[in-house]
Amino acid sequence: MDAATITSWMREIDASVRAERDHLVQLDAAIGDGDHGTNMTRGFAAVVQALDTDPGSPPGKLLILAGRTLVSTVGGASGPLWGSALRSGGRVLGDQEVFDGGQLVEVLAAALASVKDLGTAAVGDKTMVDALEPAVEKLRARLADGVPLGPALEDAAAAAEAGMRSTIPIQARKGRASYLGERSVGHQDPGATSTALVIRALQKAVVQQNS
Amino acid sequence: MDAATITSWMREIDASVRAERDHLVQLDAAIGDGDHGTNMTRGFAAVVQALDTDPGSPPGKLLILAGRTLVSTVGGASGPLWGSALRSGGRVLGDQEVFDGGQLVEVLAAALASVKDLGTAAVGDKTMVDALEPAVEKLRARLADGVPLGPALEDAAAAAEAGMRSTIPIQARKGRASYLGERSVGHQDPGATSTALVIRALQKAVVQQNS
Amino acid sequence: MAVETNQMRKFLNDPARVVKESLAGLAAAHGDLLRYDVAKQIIVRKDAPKKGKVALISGGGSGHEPLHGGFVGLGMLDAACPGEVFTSPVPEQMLAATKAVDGGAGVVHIVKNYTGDVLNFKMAAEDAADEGIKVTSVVIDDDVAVQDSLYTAGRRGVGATVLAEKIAGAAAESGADLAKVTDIVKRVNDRSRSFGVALSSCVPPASGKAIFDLPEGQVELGIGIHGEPGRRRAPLGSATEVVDVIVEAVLSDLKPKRGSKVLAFVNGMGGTPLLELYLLYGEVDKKLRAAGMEPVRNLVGSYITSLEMAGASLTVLELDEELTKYWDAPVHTAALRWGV
Amino acid sequence: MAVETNQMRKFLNDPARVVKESLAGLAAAHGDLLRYDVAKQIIVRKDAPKKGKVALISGGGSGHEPLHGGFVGLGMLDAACPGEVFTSPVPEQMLAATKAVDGGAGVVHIVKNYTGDVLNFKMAAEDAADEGIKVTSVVIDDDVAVQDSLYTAGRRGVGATVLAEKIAGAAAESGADLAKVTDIVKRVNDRSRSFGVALSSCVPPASGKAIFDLPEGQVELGIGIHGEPGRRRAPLGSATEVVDVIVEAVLSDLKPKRGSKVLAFVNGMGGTPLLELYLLYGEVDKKLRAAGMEPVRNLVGSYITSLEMAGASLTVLELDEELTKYWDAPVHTAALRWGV
Ligand SMILES: Nc1ncnc2c1ncn2[C@@H]1O[C@H](COP(=O)(O)OP(=O)(O)O)[C@@H](O)[C@H]1O
Ligand SMILES: Nc1ncnc2c1ncn2[C@@H]1O[C@H](COP(=O)(O)OP(=O)(O)O)[C@@H](O)[C@H]1O
Ligand SMILES: [Mg+2]
Ligand SMILES: [Mg+2]
Ligand SMILES: [Mg+2]
Ligand SMILES: [Mg+2]
Repeated sequence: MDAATITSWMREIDASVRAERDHLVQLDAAIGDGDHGTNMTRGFAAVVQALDTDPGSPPGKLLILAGRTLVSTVGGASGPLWGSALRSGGRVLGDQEVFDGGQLVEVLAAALASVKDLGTAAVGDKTMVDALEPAVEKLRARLADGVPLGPALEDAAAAAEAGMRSTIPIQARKGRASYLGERSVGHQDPGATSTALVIRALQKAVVQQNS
Repeated sequence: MDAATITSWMREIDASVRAERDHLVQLDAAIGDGDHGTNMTRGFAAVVQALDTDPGSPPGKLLILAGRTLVSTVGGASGPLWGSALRSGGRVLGDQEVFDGGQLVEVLAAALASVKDLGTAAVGDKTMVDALEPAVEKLRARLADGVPLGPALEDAAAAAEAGMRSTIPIQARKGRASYLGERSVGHQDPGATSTALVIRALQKAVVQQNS
Repeated sequence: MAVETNQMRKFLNDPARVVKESLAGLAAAHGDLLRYDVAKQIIVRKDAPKKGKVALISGGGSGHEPLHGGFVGLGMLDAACPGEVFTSPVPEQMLAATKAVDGGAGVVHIVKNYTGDVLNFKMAAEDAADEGIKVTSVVIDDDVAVQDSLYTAGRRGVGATVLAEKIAGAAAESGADLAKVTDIVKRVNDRSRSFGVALSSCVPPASGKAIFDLPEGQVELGIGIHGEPGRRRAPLGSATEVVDVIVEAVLSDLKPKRGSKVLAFVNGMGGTPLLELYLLYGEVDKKLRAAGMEPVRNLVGSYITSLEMAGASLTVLELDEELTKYWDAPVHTAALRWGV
Repeated sequence: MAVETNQMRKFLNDPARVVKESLAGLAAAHGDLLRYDVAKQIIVRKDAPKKGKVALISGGGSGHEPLHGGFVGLGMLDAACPGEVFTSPVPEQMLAATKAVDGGAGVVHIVKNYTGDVLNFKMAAEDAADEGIKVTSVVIDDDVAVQDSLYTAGRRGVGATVLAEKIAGAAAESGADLAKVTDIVKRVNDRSRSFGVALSSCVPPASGKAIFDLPEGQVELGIGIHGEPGRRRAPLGSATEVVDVIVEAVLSDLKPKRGSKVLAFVNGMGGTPLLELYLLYGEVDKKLRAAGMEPVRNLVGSYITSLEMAGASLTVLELDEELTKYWDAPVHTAALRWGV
């Protein structure tokens, strides 16, 4: 994998959050303030634009640029969280031109650590962590078992989606949804939902590049 | 006719504007500000109360008291108009204890003159004058023709009701409805509607007393 | 909470008592400025009557808050007479207010041009004159949506009322005499024009029903301040297009001189957020400048309202030096305050 | 008017530009007080930076007007950072504002406790420190509807924000140093509690849809300022009953001393008319007195809003002499002005 992987990952995210924009807005309206779809769409549109202006950079630098762009265009909770996540992930790759599956796991693990550090959320708090953490763990485990990257990413995306659904029955303890107390139960977390889209986009980008 | 005629007239008005309150509000909401039903109900409830405190007075004084009460409790356009009308009507009777049909015509004529003087409206402007003026004229004409008071009042009430309906197709030139310009066409004037109730109440009061 | 629920989207106890209870709250909040005479249902400036000062009173139906009670205080009104919601007060209130504020120099009645207000104030002025008080009355009729004519009720009084109360109030505070203060009210009215639009109606507490229904995507053009529909309904365009219509309506009637210094008053009808009012002001400011005016003063906010109606109005006042001076003079009321 | 109609009950051109256009209007109306830096999307006090004065900045999503831009000026904020509607601004805005207002004495960031605001301000504060600017941050979290806990996001920042900006702004204007001004913000927050209720939701321009539906006759209890539903829904009782719930929620948490002098702030959420807010104030005033408080200061109006939401909140601040002195000190901003 290389810079092109990152670029097509970001393009896939852009396309899928745009396609799911209204759905994310709806989910956020139910237990938040109804802007998550707009936030993610605004942010990743800016990321795609920013990457276009920086064609020659190595993959780590592109991730850092993507993260910086999110921080400076999204706002809200998701801007700093995803922004720091991509910046931390990018730093793992340094100036390398290519990276392998094992390094991809470290990128995602650094992203997860950064989200948890900044937001102090754990699995079960009904946040994006509920989708991101199982995805990272599943990818790490499958690769350790010798599963090839493609199927391993498919399992990671499925794990993120399962994590996303796992937010439905629980009560939020972080983010705006926590203000609702028990009324947050029964609703799927918007940030976990877009996180599942982000991991699914990664899987698609990698499959595409290898086909 | 005597003081009891006036008292039962006012009671009949009180009952009928209360019964028609929501209808009058609706009519006023369409081309005014939606308070005519409340205004008339508040005013005549106060009139009935005021008359109760003044049992011994002659009919003219009762009308003046009723008018004063309307002025001091109704507000809006209808308060001063009906207030002055009843006061002017009452003055016609001076201190007389009883009055006949001819004098009743003069009471109503004075009331009409007072409304026209204060409000400067003529028939066709889509106001209470459109119901009041035909009623007064009809009563005068019928009595002049030798028709007994009961049937003459029945005809006057019918004339008021016809006048009320005649306000539907025309454009208002006075009162709030005039602000709507052409959009006032097609709606029945609330003040003409309550005026028809007032005349009908008079007819009922007289019939009751004579039965 | 209560078993019997309140079926309106309103904070109230009893529709018949909403005005009285609101006035009691106003007095509780602003006891330093005014007092509420419960029996007479009037709001009176704390230090009234002021000997030798011309007094100003106004009044009208309630539901237009902060008009008029919120404008009682130093440099503005001496008393306000609030009627029921959207219903003119009665002459007794105006007479009581006139007597409560007369400091010997006379009392100006500022009357918005509605049949009810005009007739009730007329009766009160006659009664006051009978009691030997010098009273003048000025009828405010700045709404260009309504065609003026000898044969109709004429134009409504809307936004210019606020400006007249402020400017004439300052003149009175500075010691101007009855003729002068009266003239200032007239001058503000003569040099002001207004036009309002609505995106929704409002719900009077007594009826509990919206006065009219307006689907989303539609606008009522040429509304007054009683929740009534306007002169016509149109598809709602962009803010720029709406402001085009409003400014054109106002300027084509006011016909100000090129280069005129004006006061631009963007008023919310009660349910329109400040976010939108400032957006409108931005458009108005640009358009006035493009038309050769200089908006040297402005007022943006909800000052003369129709309960919770979504909508806005523009009032443009062509200033002169004296009016500007009195606009800038100190004012201390519940709703307008500066210089003190 | 336009063929393509605007399908929201709002005055706007393009939902993506509503914040920018509103800020442009604010600047056009109040050029004597503030300027709008379009590129950086910040509102800055006209005379900033003031050498030697501690500066205060705040910010957050838009849709809460007049908060925060309407509070920039003498005796209050030095700059405001408005985000998109209901979306925290980004660190670049806060950094730009911090740099624009720093007069060498340091900058206080007043941050409402929402994850987004807290995280973005945190990043900006780190960047500002890297550039050698002394920055302190205070997180406002006065909303008693939300149970506080180590394991949750904690309480929201609502009405106390307005009071903290006013009172600490006066302290800064009077020459207090960074530690002192920071302490005053904290003190106002510590001594304030708020509780809000809604009778309707609101419609963010970007989505064009109400965040939730609330039938007439129902009330959301324990709402914040982002159009979100509250902690629970109940049948709407009388105003007296609603105020009972609100005052009880605030006082049982604030636990003020008997005889405390308090500031009572009755705030409208944007779509509630002043008629109702004063009615509520009357009830609040009575209830506070009955509970042994003395409401010696008050503020009634729509100062921290959720677009056109119908609703209201109460903030009670237990005053002391110093806070009272700073509350009374002159302030000159678009939305609050006295003493000048
Ligand atoms: N402390 C936190 N840690 C991790 N994720 C969080 C935290 N707070 C909020 N989130 C995520 O952010 C999402 C909301 O993002 P968004 O709507 O864009 O921001 P905001 O809540 O500021 O409007 C939530 O659904 C949740 O997944
Ligand atoms: N100038 C006038 N002359 C006669 N009647 C009038 C005049 N103006 C208004 N009216 C009558 O008053 C009625 C409205 O009364 P009401 O609703 O009680 O007062 P308001 O218009 O002040 O709200 C109208 O329907 C009309 O019949
Ligand atoms: Mg959100
Ligand atoms: Mg009416
Ligand atoms: Mg009326
Ligand atoms: Mg948000």
